[in-house]
Amino acid sequence: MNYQDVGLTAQEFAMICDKLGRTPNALELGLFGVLWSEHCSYKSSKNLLADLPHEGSAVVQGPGENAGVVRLNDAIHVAFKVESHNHPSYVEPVQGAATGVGGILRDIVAMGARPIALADSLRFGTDAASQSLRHAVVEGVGAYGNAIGIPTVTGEVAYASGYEKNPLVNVMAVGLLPAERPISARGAKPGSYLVLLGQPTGRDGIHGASLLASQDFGEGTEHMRPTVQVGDPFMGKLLMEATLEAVGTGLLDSVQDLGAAGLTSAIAELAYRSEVGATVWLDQVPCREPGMTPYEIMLSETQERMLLVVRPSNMEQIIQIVAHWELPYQVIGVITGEKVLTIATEEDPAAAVVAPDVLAGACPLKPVPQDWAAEVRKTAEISPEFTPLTWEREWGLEVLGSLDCMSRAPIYQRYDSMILTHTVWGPDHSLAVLTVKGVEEGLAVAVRGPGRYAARDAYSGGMAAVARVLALLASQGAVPLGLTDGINAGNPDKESVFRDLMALLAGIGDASRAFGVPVTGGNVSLHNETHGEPIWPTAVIGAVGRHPHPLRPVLDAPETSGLDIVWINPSGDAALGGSVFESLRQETTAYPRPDLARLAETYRVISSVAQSADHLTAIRPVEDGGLFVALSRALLASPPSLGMTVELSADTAASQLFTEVAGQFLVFCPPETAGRLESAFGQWPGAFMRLGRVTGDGTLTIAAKKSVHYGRVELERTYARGYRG
Amino acid sequence: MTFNVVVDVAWKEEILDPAGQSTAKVLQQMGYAADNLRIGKQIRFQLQAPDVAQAETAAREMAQRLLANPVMETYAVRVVAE
Amino acid sequence: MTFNVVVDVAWKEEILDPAGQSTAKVLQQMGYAADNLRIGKQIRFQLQAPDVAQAETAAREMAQRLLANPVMETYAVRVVAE
Amino acid sequence: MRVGVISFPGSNCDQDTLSALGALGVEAVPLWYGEKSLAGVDRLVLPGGFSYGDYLRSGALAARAPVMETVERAIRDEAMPVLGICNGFQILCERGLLPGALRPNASGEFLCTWETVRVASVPLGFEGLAAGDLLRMPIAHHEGAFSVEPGGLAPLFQNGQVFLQYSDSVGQVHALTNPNGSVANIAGVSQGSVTGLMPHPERAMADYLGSVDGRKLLRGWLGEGDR
Ligand SMILES: Nc1ncnc2c1ncn2[C@@H]1O[C@H](COP(=O)(O)OP(=O)(O)O)[C@@H](O)[C@H]1O
Ligand SMILES: [Mg+2]
Repeated sequence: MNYQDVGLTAQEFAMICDKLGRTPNALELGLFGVLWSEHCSYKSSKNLLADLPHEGSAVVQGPGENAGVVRLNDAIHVAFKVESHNHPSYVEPVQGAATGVGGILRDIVAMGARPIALADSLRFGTDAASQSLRHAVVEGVGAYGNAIGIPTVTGEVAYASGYEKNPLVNVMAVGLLPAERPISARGAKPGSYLVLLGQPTGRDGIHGASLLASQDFGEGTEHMRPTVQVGDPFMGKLLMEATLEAVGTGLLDSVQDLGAAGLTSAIAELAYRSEVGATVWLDQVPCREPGMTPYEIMLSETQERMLLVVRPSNMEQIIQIVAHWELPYQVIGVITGEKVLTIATEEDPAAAVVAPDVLAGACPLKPVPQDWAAEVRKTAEISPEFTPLTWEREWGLEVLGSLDCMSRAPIYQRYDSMILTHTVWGPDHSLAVLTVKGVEEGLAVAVRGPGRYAARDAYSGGMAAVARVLALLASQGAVPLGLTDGINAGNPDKESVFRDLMALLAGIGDASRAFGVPVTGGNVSLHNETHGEPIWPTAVIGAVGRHPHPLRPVLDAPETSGLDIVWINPSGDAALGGSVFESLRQETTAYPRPDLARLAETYRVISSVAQSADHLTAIRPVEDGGLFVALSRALLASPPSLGMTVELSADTAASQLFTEVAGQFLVFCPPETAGRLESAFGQWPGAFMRLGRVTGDGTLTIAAKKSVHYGRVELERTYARGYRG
Repeated sequence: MTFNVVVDVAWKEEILDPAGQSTAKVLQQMGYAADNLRIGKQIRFQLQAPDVAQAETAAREMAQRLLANPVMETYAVRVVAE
Repeated sequence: MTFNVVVDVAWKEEILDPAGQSTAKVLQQMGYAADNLRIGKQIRFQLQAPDVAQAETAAREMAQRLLANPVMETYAVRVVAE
Repeated sequence: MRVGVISFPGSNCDQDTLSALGALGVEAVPLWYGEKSLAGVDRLVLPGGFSYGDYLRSGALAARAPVMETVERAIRDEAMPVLGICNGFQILCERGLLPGALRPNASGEFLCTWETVRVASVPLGFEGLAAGDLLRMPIAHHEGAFSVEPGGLAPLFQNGQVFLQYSDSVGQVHALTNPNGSVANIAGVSQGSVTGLMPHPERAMADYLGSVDGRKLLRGWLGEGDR
């Protein structure tokens, strides 16, 4: 075996030899191969991620751990993170998606937190094959989440041909832990045992992380398809319960989940973070298949395994817990004081000997060009503006019934969204609102990743992703506690892809700074390419917020007639760049860059209106499909007798109805609230518009030169089944 | 002509079969010793084809393209004239 | 002696098989005509028994008591010495 | 009153069920399936979830666990009231303690939705529920289509064993209100002191969750009526 076989470059290999003072043996080379892979080392993105804001008053744990942690209140902390499982989900959609869910849940559990919610963000192509793929992916997400008993409370899906052979399956998990619980992925002490819990190790997923997820996908990768990892949510549930009970005793040094790169990554990172060494007795690792080599055992990505670090004196108590949950376990090694990781087998007590900080902390990172910061913020080339001069009744239905806007019920009804009985608002709303048992504050959870906006201008798209998700929190008056970002892009060795990556992250960074919300963790998935075609750079942003009164979410649809309909659009601009409407007609043009300061101010006002909302006011962020879709969905969510009449200026109606510029809200409210909004937004031209009134006629009427009516049944059918022309 | 087709789909040996594992464990508790228990699928259908050779070709194609996922499953096809 | 056991479990005829239906539909879309497609289970395991008769009895009991649900399924058992 | 809630490996609605019972003021006792005795409880709930991962068939593996022998004996000897919710219902059918079986939903998919069910016949021991009552509760299952062997349906109705049927919001039972393909829209059945249902009453305990009808159902089962 040589360095190319494990995916290393000549320079990396030279550096390894230099650090070790010798040539690594085959096993060691394998370990370096996985840990220095893109997937595990973040070598192309780490320098860029460093630029994201990580500090905030609510932050307990920023990036660098299995998940970020923020403070809900003095007693309860929230662990949350997004993770991708893109490549595996293309190879075997059901198992790929299922194991993605299992993996992110174990990250949360490894933080000592009990998972309480999942959110999925999916991207597919537009062809028929992609729709079967979606069906299978949804099956997989549900198969794991439903069975392990964690509700999938929100999510999103979008479609574009670029995702045809590179579907994205990003899943965010949220968990709760008592404030006093120490962060558990460091703290391993010399003399403590490494106890491996759960599924016996098989040849599953070997090279999944190092090669498959770190190289482009194409004919050439066929031969290195790893053995498909199969999720076992049943064992996942037992593992979760046993681990949490063990953590609860306070007797563990440390916990580490086994994810990408299996034992190699788990032990190396554990030792590295805890500043210790370890000796692993590889023959002790329970194997599912006979004849597994040390290399295979170390690299296996068999699911449903967890590593506990236990003092010898605490073993008995911990083993009792594990036995109660009927989990297989085995002591496979011991923590040492000397910072050396030794892999020992009966034949060779020094089968591999490497320092954890070389293995897990020394991978050379891709340098970031000096001038990148300014470069990527440069204004994108302006594409000729697309402005329809008329507007047709059918256009509304076409957008509402488009793949990107139509109802997601066929997806989310396949997820258990109610188990654990804290889902006040589930997936039939744009964000989730959860109660937290025993305390007044609740959680607002949202996820958004508008790839279309990043397609032509990644910087703008990055900003928009953050703006989108925070608009949802603002509409509930929820205080954002932190963000997690799932970055998905193509091959970073290509200049254009890397440039997009830089721009995307710059956009996310600028936006999170402007809104004052830190990024506490995330995930980067690169090499999402097939036959040289990269996906749109796609940033999936997950947010958790502190909801002041979760038992009474602020309405997102009117419940009484007579209310004013107010449209807040801080930019006063109605450009169609990046919109669904545009994408149905022509190739997407650049998304208008948001004025972040103005958006931050807008969200402050909306949030304060939401916080003091009476029981009449309803607030709904304007998202994909623009105002028309927001109006239609509000109508469909309101009592059957209600209708809406809005008036728009005749020559700009189409732009106004379908623009997706950032920061728009639709507010249904009594005149006093409308007045408050008018005085807050009056300073910006076009930012406040009183569009019309909630009526009692059951129809959506749009008056712009001519008056156009949409019946409830027609809207309902289009939303549910799609536009049929 | 009508042919009866049976496609047996099994997990590849190296693929984990959690359902099989749990079933074996319960059988054991019930006092039976079943080793290496694996749960696969058996798909049965009818097919119109001019002769058995063509029926077999079609059935094999179906198995290959849809009924089994070659990354994790193997299959066996049997075709019998009705 | 070791015996290889195969238990085929099928839905009774009157029981709806949605997975079978949707598979048939997809096959149709792919241009194949599969009629009356039904998806059952095939459970394979190994068994120690003094002779084939006793192996068969045990296997039949397992099928009867656990592997198939008599309300909605039928089963067939095959036992072959290894 | 002491109500035991039996958790099998993979049960995941046990905590919700314990909380729901606790909220109704009864002493709710968690019981692990491996325990030998039923800890002197007066009643038992088999909660929802994915016992043994729902592998082989939903409820099939849990139904063969030794604790089910104890349950069976308590039903036979003491007419112990037992309520099976979702997976608990599946386990009871698999054990033969309730008639019929639950096969995959007609859609072939897991389904989590709010449904209205109509009380067809009030099972033994229930208080405060009457035939014709409508209850709104969520369902969340993959194998929830109730089925019986040919000829088995009529006796169920004749014996008053059909407990709940999926209906529309005014209590009409018809094909359009059947979410999963259950025969005769059946959502719950009873036999002696044993009752099973697919909907989740423990998820309909508060207005903010969408309904309080779960309270009515559980109180009814506890023999307390809806106070
Ligand atoms: N896009 C990102 N933004 C912020 N932090 C990130 C991002 N991607 C990865 N990280 C952080 O890097 C660390 C390593 O990530 P990862 O290898 O995915 O963890 P794990 O193996 O536990 O899933 C984590 O703390 C994660 O939060
Ligand atoms: Mg981890």
